[in-house]
Amino acid sequence: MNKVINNVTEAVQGIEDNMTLMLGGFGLCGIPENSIAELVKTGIKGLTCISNNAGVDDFGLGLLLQNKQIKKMISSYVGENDEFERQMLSGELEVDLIPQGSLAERCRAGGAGIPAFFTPAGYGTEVAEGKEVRVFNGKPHVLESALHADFAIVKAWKGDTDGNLVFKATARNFNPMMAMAGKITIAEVEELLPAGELDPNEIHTPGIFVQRIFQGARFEKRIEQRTTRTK
Amino acid sequence: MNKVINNVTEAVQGIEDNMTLMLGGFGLCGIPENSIAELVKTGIKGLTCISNNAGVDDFGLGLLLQNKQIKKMISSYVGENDEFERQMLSGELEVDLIPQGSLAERCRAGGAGIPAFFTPAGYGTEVAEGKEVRVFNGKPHVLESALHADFAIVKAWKGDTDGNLVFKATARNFNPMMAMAGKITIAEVEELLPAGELDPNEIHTPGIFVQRIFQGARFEKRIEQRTTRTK
Amino acid sequence: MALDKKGIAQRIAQELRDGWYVNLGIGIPTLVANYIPEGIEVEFQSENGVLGMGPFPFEGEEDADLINAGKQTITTMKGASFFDSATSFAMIRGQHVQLTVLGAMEVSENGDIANWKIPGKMVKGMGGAMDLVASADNIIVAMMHSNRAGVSKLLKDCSLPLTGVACVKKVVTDLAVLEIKEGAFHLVERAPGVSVEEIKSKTEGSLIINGEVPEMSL
Amino acid sequence: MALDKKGIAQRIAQELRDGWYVNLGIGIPTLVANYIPEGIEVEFQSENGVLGMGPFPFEGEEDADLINAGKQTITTMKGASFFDSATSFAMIRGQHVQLTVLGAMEVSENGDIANWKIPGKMVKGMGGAMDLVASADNIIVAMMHSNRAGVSKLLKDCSLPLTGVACVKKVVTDLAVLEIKEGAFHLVERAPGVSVEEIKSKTEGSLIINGEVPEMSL
Repeated sequence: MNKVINNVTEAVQGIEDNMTLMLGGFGLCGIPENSIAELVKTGIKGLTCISNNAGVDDFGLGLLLQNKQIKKMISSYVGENDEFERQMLSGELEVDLIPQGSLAERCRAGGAGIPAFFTPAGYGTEVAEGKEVRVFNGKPHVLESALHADFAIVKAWKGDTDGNLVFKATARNFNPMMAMAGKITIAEVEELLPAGELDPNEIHTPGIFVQRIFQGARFEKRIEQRTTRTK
Repeated sequence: MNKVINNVTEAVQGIEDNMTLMLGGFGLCGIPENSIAELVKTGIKGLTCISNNAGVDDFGLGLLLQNKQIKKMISSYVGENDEFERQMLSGELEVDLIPQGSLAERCRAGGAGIPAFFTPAGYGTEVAEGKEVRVFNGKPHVLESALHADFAIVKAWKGDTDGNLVFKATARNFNPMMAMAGKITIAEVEELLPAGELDPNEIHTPGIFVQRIFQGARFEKRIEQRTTRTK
Repeated sequence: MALDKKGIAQRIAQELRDGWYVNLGIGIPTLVANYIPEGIEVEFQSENGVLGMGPFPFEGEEDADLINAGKQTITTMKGASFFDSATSFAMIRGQHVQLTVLGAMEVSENGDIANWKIPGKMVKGMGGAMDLVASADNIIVAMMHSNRAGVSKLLKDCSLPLTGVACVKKVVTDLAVLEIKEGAFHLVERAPGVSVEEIKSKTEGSLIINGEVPEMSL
Repeated sequence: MALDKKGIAQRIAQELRDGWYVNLGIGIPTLVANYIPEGIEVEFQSENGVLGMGPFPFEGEEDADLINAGKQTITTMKGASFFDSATSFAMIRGQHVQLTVLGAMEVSENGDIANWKIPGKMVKGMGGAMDLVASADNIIVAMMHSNRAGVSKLLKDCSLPLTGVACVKKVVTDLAVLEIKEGAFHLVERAPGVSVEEIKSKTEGSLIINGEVPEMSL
């Protein structure tokens, strides 16, 4: 079941104006940076981007924002990005802020054929406005719906030709659920291996969730908050 | 965060008559056989057992059935067990049969703080009787609720002293979700390692879901349907 | 001549398309794996938690930790992966599996299926069948046209407790290939040497026959 | 004398119990990890997908793939594990984490908390805070008693958009430890040298004082 494509240009083929994309990553950790750079080149616009964060001004999704390619962001936290704040406050950019756990679960639900579920998160806040509330075990819960995307773009550490993925450390984050929820899922990996090289016990995302895979040409893997201690 | 207990006798301590247990495994694959054998010894009765299957007449949960320790089974498939069928048809045993995917998701929901979710499985069948039905995207879905247990008993291949677990092949099955859903989760493992020996990237069940861990004295790992081909 | 079980499996195998993930039920459906057409690559999912299922192991190489949903010892192919039951049904419910083949006791003309319970007699449970039929877009039922007592299994309405409603799109029996649409069985192909008359007489539900019905080519 | 941020963290650390899994928010809560009492073992969860978080790495050993929820480079302890965001919030929502410590802009006398948005001014988003406060049984807020303008942050009602409703059980500020129950702040301890009068004057919400209020011992 070979899912390998030649390069990042082929990877983003079929992505069109006004589509909905999911993009993995938490902050700048585990983001599909090759594909994002390619999307900037294409100039595709009017995008709805589902991603936990919006990058920083000059990296990650911030690049698409600078280029005014994004119409709407669905995220849980969008600090650390001045251009984002400017576009949002001026009304150029639509923003749907949702709790991080609900975002993760809504992506998983989309991939898992669960159209809606109840969660306590957001009850009594503006997040719950217009949503059904129901009490379970004496505690109010909000009905949240599944999220879907035309394309999901994820980044993995290792992948094989069948589309199986393994993530490294906290670069896993939203990538596995988004891989499940894309109509077409694109995976860029640091290392692409022949099928059979990954231990079947250790695969985080089975290849069934991935339609296209390629080895990224270059990973900058920028660090957002470099914190250290001295010996 | 040492979760290690000395032996199977300590493992099942606190399990009392009329409690609800979850037991991992699919058929006889990946079942906590040491703990089940110990439960037989204790004679604890009136148990509600949530388990995909009910073992065979002389192994797995079948042993607890023979001993009349089970009041109610919540399962998806209970063939391959004559004593089970006898007890059920005579009315000695309550049985709640639910679709396998709903069973898995209801256990996960219990562990994940999701009190209820919608699934298409079972719509229009007796499984949906008395349950709320709602249409999403033109398709009817049934509202299913989370499952919880006083104790979850799971079986893993490797575990460490912090309670982290790794499963082997298809012996994983229901074990990870049940580990999440037990008020107290007991893990019996084939190999118990010091914390730090398992690769943090390769842990299937993080130790936070496990309260007690021990190395099983002996694993028979019986095969239910031995199918082979000839060279 | 009516097909045997192998023939049914062989005919269903012609429905496979390159790149599909496929879930095969117990019984006749399992045999489909033996007839994958030349030049086509498919991967088999088993709902107990494996993708990339291979053939049975050689004697002495059975692994108690590696079984399929029928609890049979199996092997895996290159590129296989293991996962928990929740993830497995996420694949199924989320429609990532392109084809489900399963057996049935009864199928009705509107696509209802019954295959898990005979009240008071057989109560083994539905296993993953209810999830599979409620989720899959593409379900093929593999079964004999009539039961052992000679009664049609293609009915106006199912008499047994349902597994799923209006979900079966295609049925392959020992006598015919039938598509289900607009509340009727549409006869698409006949088994070699089987007459339209015979199929008609053995189909209780509405049967639509449009012009010449070709024989299967196996 | 009012506590500094380290002092608040130090006092909160006294609330830790052996064997607890703990989620620490950004800011003052992060500092709690520096004051784990002797003989107590706790494990830190960060909602971006790690259990068993350790201290910052030594210079030159930073790994871009290993960060905490504040996006800071971190290390892990023995027995750590990594997981995806859905599993991470399963831990939180499923109440497997025994203690959550987080900052706030406002807390009300019935335990409401506001810490994610100042309309028209600051709109960074709630991140995981709404899940954390809606899920945890045991939430401690770490914050200054008053804001920079000198206005009390312990209020009758929050004026800012809420993060969660009736969820905060305990607040530790630079001046005091307060429990929230029955719609009021109950003064439990004073910071060393801080008078009950000062706390009273700086608390807008209902404040209950029962007898002698002991000083914190740090």
